[in-house]
Amino acid sequence: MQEMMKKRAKTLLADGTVSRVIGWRRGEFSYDVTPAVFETAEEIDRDFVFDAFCGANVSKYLIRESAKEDGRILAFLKPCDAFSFNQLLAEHRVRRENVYLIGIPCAGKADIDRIKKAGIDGVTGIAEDGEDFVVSTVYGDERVKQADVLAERCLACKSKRHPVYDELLGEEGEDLPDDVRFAGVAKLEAMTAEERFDFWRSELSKCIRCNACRNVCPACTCENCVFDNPASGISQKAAADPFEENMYHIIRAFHVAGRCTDCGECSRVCPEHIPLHLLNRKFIKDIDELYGTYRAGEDDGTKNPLTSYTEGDAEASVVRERGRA
Amino acid sequence: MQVNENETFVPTIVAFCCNWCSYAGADLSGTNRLQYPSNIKIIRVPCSCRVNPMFILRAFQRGADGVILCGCHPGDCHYTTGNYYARRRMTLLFSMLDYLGIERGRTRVEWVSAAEGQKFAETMKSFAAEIAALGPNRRLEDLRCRK
Amino acid sequence: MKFLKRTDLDRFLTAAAEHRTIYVPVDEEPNKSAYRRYKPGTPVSQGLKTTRSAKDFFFPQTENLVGFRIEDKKIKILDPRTEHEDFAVFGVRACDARSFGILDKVFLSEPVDTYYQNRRRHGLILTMTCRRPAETCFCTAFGIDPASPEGDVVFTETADGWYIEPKTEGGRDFLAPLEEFLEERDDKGADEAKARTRAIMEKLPLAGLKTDSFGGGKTKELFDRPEWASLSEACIGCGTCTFVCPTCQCYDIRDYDTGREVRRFRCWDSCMYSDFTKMAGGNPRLTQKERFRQRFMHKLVYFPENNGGEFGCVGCGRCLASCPIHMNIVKVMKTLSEGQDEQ
Amino acid sequence: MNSETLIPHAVVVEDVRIDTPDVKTFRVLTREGEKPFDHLPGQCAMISIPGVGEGMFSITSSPTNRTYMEFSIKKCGHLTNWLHMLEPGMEVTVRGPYGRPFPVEEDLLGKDLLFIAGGIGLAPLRAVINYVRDNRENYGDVQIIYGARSKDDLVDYAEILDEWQTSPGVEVDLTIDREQTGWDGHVGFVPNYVKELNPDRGKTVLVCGPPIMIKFTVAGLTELGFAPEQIWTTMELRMKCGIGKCGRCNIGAKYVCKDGPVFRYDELGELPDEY
Repeated sequence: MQEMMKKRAKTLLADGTVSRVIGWRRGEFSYDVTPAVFETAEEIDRDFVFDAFCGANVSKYLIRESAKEDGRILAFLKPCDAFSFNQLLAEHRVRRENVYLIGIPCAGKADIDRIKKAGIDGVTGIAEDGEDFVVSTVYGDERVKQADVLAERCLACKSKRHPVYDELLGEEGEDLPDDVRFAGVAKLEAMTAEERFDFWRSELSKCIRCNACRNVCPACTCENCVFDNPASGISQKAAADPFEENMYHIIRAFHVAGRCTDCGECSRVCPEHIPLHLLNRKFIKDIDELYGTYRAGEDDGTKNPLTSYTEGDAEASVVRERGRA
Repeated sequence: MQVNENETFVPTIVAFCCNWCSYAGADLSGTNRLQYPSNIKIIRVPCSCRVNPMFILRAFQRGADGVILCGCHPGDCHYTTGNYYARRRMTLLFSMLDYLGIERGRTRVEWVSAAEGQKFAETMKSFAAEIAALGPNRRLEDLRCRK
Repeated sequence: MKFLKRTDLDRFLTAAAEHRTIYVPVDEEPNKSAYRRYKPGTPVSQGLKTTRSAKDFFFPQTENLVGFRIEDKKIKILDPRTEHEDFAVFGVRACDARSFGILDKVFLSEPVDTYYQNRRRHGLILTMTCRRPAETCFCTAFGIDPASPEGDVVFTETADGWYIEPKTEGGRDFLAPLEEFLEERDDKGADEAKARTRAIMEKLPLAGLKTDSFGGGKTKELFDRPEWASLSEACIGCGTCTFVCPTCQCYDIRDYDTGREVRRFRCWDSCMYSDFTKMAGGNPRLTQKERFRQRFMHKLVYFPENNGGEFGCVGCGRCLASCPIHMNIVKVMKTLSEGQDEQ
Repeated sequence: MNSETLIPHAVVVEDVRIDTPDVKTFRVLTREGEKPFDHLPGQCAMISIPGVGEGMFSITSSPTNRTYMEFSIKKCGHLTNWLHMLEPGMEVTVRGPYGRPFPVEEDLLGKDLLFIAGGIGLAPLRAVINYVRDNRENYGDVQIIYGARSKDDLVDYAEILDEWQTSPGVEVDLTIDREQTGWDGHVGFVPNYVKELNPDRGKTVLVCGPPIMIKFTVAGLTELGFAPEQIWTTMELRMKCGIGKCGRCNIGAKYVCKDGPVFRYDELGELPDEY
């Protein structure tokens, strides 16, 4: 796939269809790839990489890149990224005419933290070998099943289909059932309030308020974030009190409710490994159950659930009446 | 939260009331000399949909033990549709608070028209009793503000 | 040399905890640990590094500086400081141990930061050699020897325990009541363990990282380098690198009104944030490029310039592991050094 | 000041003077009625209103004034809006003094001095001007070129007319940006006015004002033949601690709060252009 992508990128650069390419630049130990803009075929030959570690969602960068008066930019989008892009498009945050989209298939991305969790450290390189990864380390080679170290978001993948693209490389995939995706939320819902409270307290108390989850989120695109407003009385960079941890995470998730495409970037970037997707997915699940299935980033004419209503909507008391402990 | 002389718990309750219906309803219950608990702090807002989720959280931060949002009955909004949006927002927010393990009874939405002074007083009485039974807000409080 | 058997660690720490509070790294999940207060039986992490650095012990993320209460229209000033309890941090690696020296240069230079000093005076550092350095480690680039860390007491780890060497008066006092848990062994095992660590360091992917393009007085050469634009293009402007960094020490001062009093607290800040230098009249660092450059120029040029050539990085590799987009000081150093060679 | 430098002291606002539509001068004293602390001209102090915030302001009264301390503050942001609501008798907190002062007892001794100020930029220079006037025998001729947007925006206008212009050996040249009824003085921007006045090349220059005015004025002075070593200026960047630790006010390796705010222009030339 990487070679196909490089070839196509160079062709589109050469024929002037695009002036730049956004992709991933190789790093020091194979897993530390960085999103990057390439302008020449030489750069692409030297540094362009696409492998199981290219998980970063590049759609948010397209806000900045598509605003430039510098021709079109080629972006390779995984299905996740395409949903995010489409949502940004619906919100008029990207200029479609300045972007050339190639949809690329995705079999799931590896999570280096899970590889390390499996007890593998001192990683110097990772190669794909059939169903496995062969991880070379300073302490010798290790072999691990790819499926065992996929990112959580990939194990709970919602769709292998691209809702938007100019061309596709490889086969188009299909939507996947939602039950896996909502299993984590359902498990929490089945707990008692005390258990849920303890669970979230232990998770959210790890938060260091680095704001990575907010800054990486392709739905968080406000020019000025409410948490950066000194007059709001919220310290945007200090978890000064447990209340602020709750407040930050509730409001962060709420502000993207109905717009979150569940790309999972928030959980991927969290240095403390807080399962932030469980907050976003709770909103998605509630919206689906209360207001009908809605998929942000889909072009199916459904209205954003938080900017629409029906007269027969459930009353807020539905939360009490749902009959859980 | 307050504790009175007998050390019984007197909750602090914040009621966001829309200007056109519920605030007038509260007024009416006052002019009709209907009793409702004095520990309810009413905050007048132009419309129930003015209340953003942060208002609810900030009320808890600042010492509320329960927060209730009152607005016009669905279909009667002064701005036609504001309360429909508010209903969705609050439903999702309350569900999230529940999901985080915060007691469900601490939040409520009630529709109170300008003519429903009686309903206002009764709603407040029942909400205050429910919060009193729940005890002080400990799961969504800001320790720095604890009295 | 004194030796503590692995099987005796719990008894050793339990006894030590009677004299002062002990903090140990504890696994939150495999390969992810955090410092926790030691209680008898607390399982000590075998991992290399905690996710957050150990700077929290001396420079916590938030800290009350002063309080104000308005009484009869007069401002009453409340000093919240209390004498800090005695404590010791166990299992600090060589990189973090060095970071305290770097923080000292900032906080203990005149005018002394008494909040930091108070904690520093009451804290002992029990350091441990690294048996399994990670691929992200590059402390040797900054002259740090992970087989011979600084600290009050050095624990040289072997398969069955630790050789223990007090390095300071405080370290000797700490060990005095704990002698009964230690046995005498010859130094051979310690020397072997150290040699093994050093040999691993040489094999690490970042071994040989060069610092000679950096240091005091290099502002002119490095500040206007065109590479800053491409290095910073993917930076999302979060504070992850800064908050996990053991040497980042920038802070913000804010007021919080609790309803009864105003608490003025300081909290970690990040030069990566867009409002870090924002004033009513404008912002000298308008784009992420300037903010990004500031972070690395500070560690690699400005800090050494003001502190006798010492770099403001200890090579712990935390930022390499946690950056959402995997841009980090190593890539910055390599890119700028390469560019230098070409010039 | 003691080493507990982040803990401020409460002071009483004794007097509030309205200088211009957006500048007020606040006179502060300790509760005992004394000057809060001693300082040198050009140094700053942190003023705060608890619950609102803290900010660095230059001390505009002269060190030779032993009875009170003054700050001239322009309303331009969150904290300054609040400060402008202060009334006599209210309290604020201060801590300081911070920073490197103008070298009044070193480099400036015996020199002819040229002060160039724009708008609120007069604030830090006022301390030096009055210091020099009070130690007149130690300095040569004094020339003050001061400009503002309009006549109403000239800070300390009364003091300029009544005291500075009548001082022996002090020349004051005022200018405003645009024509205004009731103004028969010079009209034009400060940098141009400086060139028109063509001051003597031997003077030592102290310049302060908005960054853009400083840049153009210094360019003009260089054109006239002034060397960067003759020019002193003050910088302003966001500050939180005031003691070189919070890490945000640096220009290159220099911290404005600690190594500045006063810089000689050739020193600034050594620093990266990030201010």
